[in-house]
Amino acid sequence: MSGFSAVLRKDLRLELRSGESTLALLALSMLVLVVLVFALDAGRVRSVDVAAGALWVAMVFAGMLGANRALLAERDNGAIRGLLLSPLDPGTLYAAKLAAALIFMAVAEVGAVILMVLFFNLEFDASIARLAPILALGAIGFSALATLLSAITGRTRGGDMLLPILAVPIFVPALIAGVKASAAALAGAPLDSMDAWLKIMVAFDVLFVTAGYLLFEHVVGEG
Amino acid sequence: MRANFFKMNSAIRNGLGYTTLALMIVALFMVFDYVPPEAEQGIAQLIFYFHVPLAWVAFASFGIVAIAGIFYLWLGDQLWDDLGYAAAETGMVFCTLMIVAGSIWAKPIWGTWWTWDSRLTTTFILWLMYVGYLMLRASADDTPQVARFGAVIGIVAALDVPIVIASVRLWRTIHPAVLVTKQGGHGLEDPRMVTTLLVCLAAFTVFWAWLLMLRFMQLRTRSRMGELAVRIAFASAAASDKQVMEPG
Amino acid sequence: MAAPVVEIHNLAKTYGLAPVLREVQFRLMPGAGAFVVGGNGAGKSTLLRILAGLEAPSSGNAIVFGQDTRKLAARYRRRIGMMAHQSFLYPNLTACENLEFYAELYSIAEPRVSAELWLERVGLADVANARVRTFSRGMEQRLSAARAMLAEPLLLLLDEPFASLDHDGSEIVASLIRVAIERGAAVIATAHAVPEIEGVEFAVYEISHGRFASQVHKEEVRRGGRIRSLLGR
Amino acid sequence: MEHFGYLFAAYSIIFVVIFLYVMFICRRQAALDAELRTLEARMAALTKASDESASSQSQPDA
Repeated sequence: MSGFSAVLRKDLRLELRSGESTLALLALSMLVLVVLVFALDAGRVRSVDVAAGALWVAMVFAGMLGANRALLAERDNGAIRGLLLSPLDPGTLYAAKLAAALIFMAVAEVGAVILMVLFFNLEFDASIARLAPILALGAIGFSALATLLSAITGRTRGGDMLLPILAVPIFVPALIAGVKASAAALAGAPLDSMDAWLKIMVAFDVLFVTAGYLLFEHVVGEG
Repeated sequence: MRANFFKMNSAIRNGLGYTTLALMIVALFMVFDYVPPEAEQGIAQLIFYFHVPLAWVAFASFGIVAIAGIFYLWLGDQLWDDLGYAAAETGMVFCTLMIVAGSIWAKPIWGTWWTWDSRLTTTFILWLMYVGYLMLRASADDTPQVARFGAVIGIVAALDVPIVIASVRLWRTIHPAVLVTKQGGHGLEDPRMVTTLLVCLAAFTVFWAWLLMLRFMQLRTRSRMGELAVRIAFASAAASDKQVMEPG
Repeated sequence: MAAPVVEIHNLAKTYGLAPVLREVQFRLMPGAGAFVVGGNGAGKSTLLRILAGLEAPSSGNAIVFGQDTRKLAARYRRRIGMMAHQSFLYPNLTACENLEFYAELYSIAEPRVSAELWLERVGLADVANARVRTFSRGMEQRLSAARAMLAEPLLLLLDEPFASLDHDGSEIVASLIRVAIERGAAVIATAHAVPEIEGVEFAVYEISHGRFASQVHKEEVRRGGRIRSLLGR
Repeated sequence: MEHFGYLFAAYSIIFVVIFLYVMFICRRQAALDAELRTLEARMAALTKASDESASSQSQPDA
């Protein structure tokens, strides 16, 4: 476990020092929301579905950026080889990188939610609090998937463009569930009324965290 | 051993080719002449007899991509990577055709080229996943790890299929049905329809197996030629050593 | 007779169509040192990366601590220290933070203490809190040496350890190598020229066009003017 | 018979696309054959080179 905390603390320290990726994530999610407000002219109408949709679009794009940065720290000076050579096993490395991506995404999500409430004339009330577990489940699933895929796209030509093309279709089920659950929560429905959606999100998370943990060693090594 | 492996394979491949030809002719005859058109939808419903086999073949191919991926990661033999790549490519051809045929059939019956019907949506998401797989294959073809990357993507995509089906069905039932989605497929009244469907299924399965083998053996050849090129490189390096040691 | 630390049987490696290593036979006992001398692109770095388990050979196999390098378990990786052309260090972390991070990865008891100790050993104590980004190539090389030897490894893979080191730096790294060998570690280093390390007997191998010449006598190498007197005497 | 156009379109597209795919495979086959020829040429050059060096050893030039 010491390996996990070492890598995570190192990533957080690097992030706090440069701070560029969290700011970039926040800026990106804000921009996506602004674009959607103008595109859907949602300023006037109090539409919950539009707000939930916009929130998740912002999350997916911010998450993509966050995941791409997950292995960026290791690209300088071949640091990834330092990790592969060390007794740290790839699964723990994956877990640490996933945790880091999750933290970045959480920050972006909080920012996006606040902006969503402002941009879409909603209230800071209980419904927003109910969003938290849904967004958490979404963030876990997306980070698990994107961290695994960014280890692949990070090392192929034109990979950065490939990450969304690979990640979004696979993420679709969690996206549908997330948007539907968020819309219901914003419309005041209690959490247990949408357990079907939540079950799908939990299944997605469990599946892709384990798949990522097991498959990471195959994509990160040079071999 | 390699020689007859190749001879045996091309015998199988040609055998598949001829069976495909025969079965396909029978299938076409049955669809256009033997089977009674479905009462309500008229002859447009006949597209169904190719639509369902295309779907079955596409799903089967993507299953093979995942299985081949697992074997490649486990055994590391290039054979599995070639199989996975060939299955993904052929699977994509049939998956694309299935969507196209589906939407051509939807136009006369449901009045629109595309509806977010649960089956069509699921297939479309699957189609997007494997577009990603093939784009990765194309852009990473020179990196040595492309086989491992392909295997992982193949496995991850296959793992996602059940969740896609579940979420789309849930989403689809809640989504207000734009049109009456009477899918012609279930409840075939006339036994002749069932036999026609079975023949079409057989014809397409053999057709797919033939195409898969065609492409698979081509990729096998490409891989073996790669190995040969490496051996030649070694031989020429050894030859140049001899020149260095005692110039001829 | 102790088991050899490294055994290589007929190893070959190609990148695409270029054969980088061919018919490599090699054995290294604990407490022994070997220098692999050869021009650029002769395959020296590839050999070290294979021994470190970072790359798989195309054919043949490399055995380290009795394990095939394709599947090195964590407890064997712990005994390997490597210096490569790249330093494996994080530019935005300070020298001390870098060493502390690697100390934790190798689960060393007192990471901070051992980091500071090693910084002194490589003469970087005064820049402990400077970011590696601000380091000169030589300083980074010294820190990389500290990182490689931090966990007292039993096998040291050093790819041109003396590159871009000034006189003091070379002397420090040379003494660290001597200490490691006295501690019973095996050392394989690559270089363009064989440095003279006092009190340590090195076997010297030449590698050309990917082929490993069998052991080369030091005198031969010396005659070839390839002995770079390290210590300036 | 009003839907015949759709039926015809669906079936013809299926066969046309599969036909194009088979053509694609044949084109790739041609590329493979070309590569095979270059490999054979290099192999031939190699064996010739080693024959020469072998023959020169057996009877040194007069």
